[in-house]
Amino acid sequence: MDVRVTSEPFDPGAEANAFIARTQGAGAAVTFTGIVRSKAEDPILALELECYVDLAQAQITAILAEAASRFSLLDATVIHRHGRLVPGEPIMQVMTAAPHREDAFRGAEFLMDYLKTDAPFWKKEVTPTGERWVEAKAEDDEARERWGQ
Amino acid sequence: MDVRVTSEPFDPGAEANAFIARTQGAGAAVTFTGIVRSKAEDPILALELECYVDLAQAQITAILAEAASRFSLLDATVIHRHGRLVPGEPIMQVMTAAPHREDAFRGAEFLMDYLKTDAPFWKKEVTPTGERWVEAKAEDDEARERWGQ
Amino acid sequence: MKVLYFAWLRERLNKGEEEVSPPAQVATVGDLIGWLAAEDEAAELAFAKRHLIRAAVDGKLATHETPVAGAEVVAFFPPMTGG
Amino acid sequence: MKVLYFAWLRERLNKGEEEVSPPAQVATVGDLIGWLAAEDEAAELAFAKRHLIRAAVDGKLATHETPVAGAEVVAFFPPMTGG
Repeated sequence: MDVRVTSEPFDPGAEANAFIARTQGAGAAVTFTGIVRSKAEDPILALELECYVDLAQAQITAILAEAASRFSLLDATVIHRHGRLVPGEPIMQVMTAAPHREDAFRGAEFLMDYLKTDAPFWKKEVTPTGERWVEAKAEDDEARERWGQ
Repeated sequence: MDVRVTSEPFDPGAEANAFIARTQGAGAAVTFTGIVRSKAEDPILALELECYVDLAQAQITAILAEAASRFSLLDATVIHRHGRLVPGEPIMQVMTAAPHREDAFRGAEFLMDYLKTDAPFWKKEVTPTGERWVEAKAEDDEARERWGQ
Repeated sequence: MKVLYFAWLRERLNKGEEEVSPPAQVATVGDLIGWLAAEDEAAELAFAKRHLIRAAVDGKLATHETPVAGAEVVAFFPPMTGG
Repeated sequence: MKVLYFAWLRERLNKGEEEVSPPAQVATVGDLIGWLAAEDEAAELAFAKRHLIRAAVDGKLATHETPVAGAEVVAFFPPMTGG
């Protein structure tokens, strides 16, 4: 289990390889990478991620432990950046490893749903015409609800 | 869309990075890596994958097209090895990219469920006491059924 | 007691943290919000939509009913948008 | 007509492919299985569990009801275990 809340860039593939290499006995590894997206019809210049670092570290650590026990994960890692990112840059990455694919998938989705609603990051989009805070989505709350309390 | 049926090893992280780099407009990328697993209580020395290469290429190409249209994928790639592999080696990898995470996850799971039941590969485990063909699992058929026809 | 502000709360209040000394009757997170809003016009506006105000007390996520007596750090922020 | 065998079918028959010339009344994949099994004792054993026999005709997955008239390549194999 590893949690890294950082303002530094990371290499998604190198992290995935290191994760797979250090996990013994896995038959399945799932990696989710979140990427800064700029829509053609509504472009952004940058994404600024604000973070309450101490709380983020504590929250993600707790969510990882919960995911590991629910889904029999052999290992799981979350990397989450904060600071200013440009379109195409990786924002965050979740990696899970399990004996079988169902658990690896479920664990990664569970972690993503919880990170969306329970990890103290706030996104601000910098656009050609100004800045705007990204609003929390009702669908993210609903996605989280499906896992129960 | 890319399908690679090969007896050559591949680098999971390098493939994931190349996939992310060539996909414009993605907010979410999911990578599933299947790895040769040897259980402590029932170890294997190697996994031999037999393949009907022409049919595999055709089947995976069709499954990718179906996944892309069902889940609004921006891109998807399947790499699948055949031949003799040792424990810890990557067997195959599925990569999906989409604007949002739900589609990237659903697309990768759909591809995995179809590959398990509809891609012409056959696994033989080489153990210290002999060889045995891996039997198809009823749970894989059930997993595939959930996507309908 | 130290109070932290994040995201648009920080911007609207034009500060990321401050030291406050609420009176003894400020027992919960909700009481603290009410007291801060009553002390300052910018805070009244920033905290206007109470249902959008999330909080953490001493590094743990809290609700508006969570006690703040003896707390060292209370953080206020909008709904989180991580991931 | 070329016939391909994979996995334990290939092992039990001790061959990966062969050329066959079934008579005209062999109309479907199922008929072809029956004819192959009747021709050869090893094939009779290999094909004994019909429900485990999958097939492809000219590079497309087939059922036991799929016609084989005019087919160039028919492949037989057990349930697939890819992924």
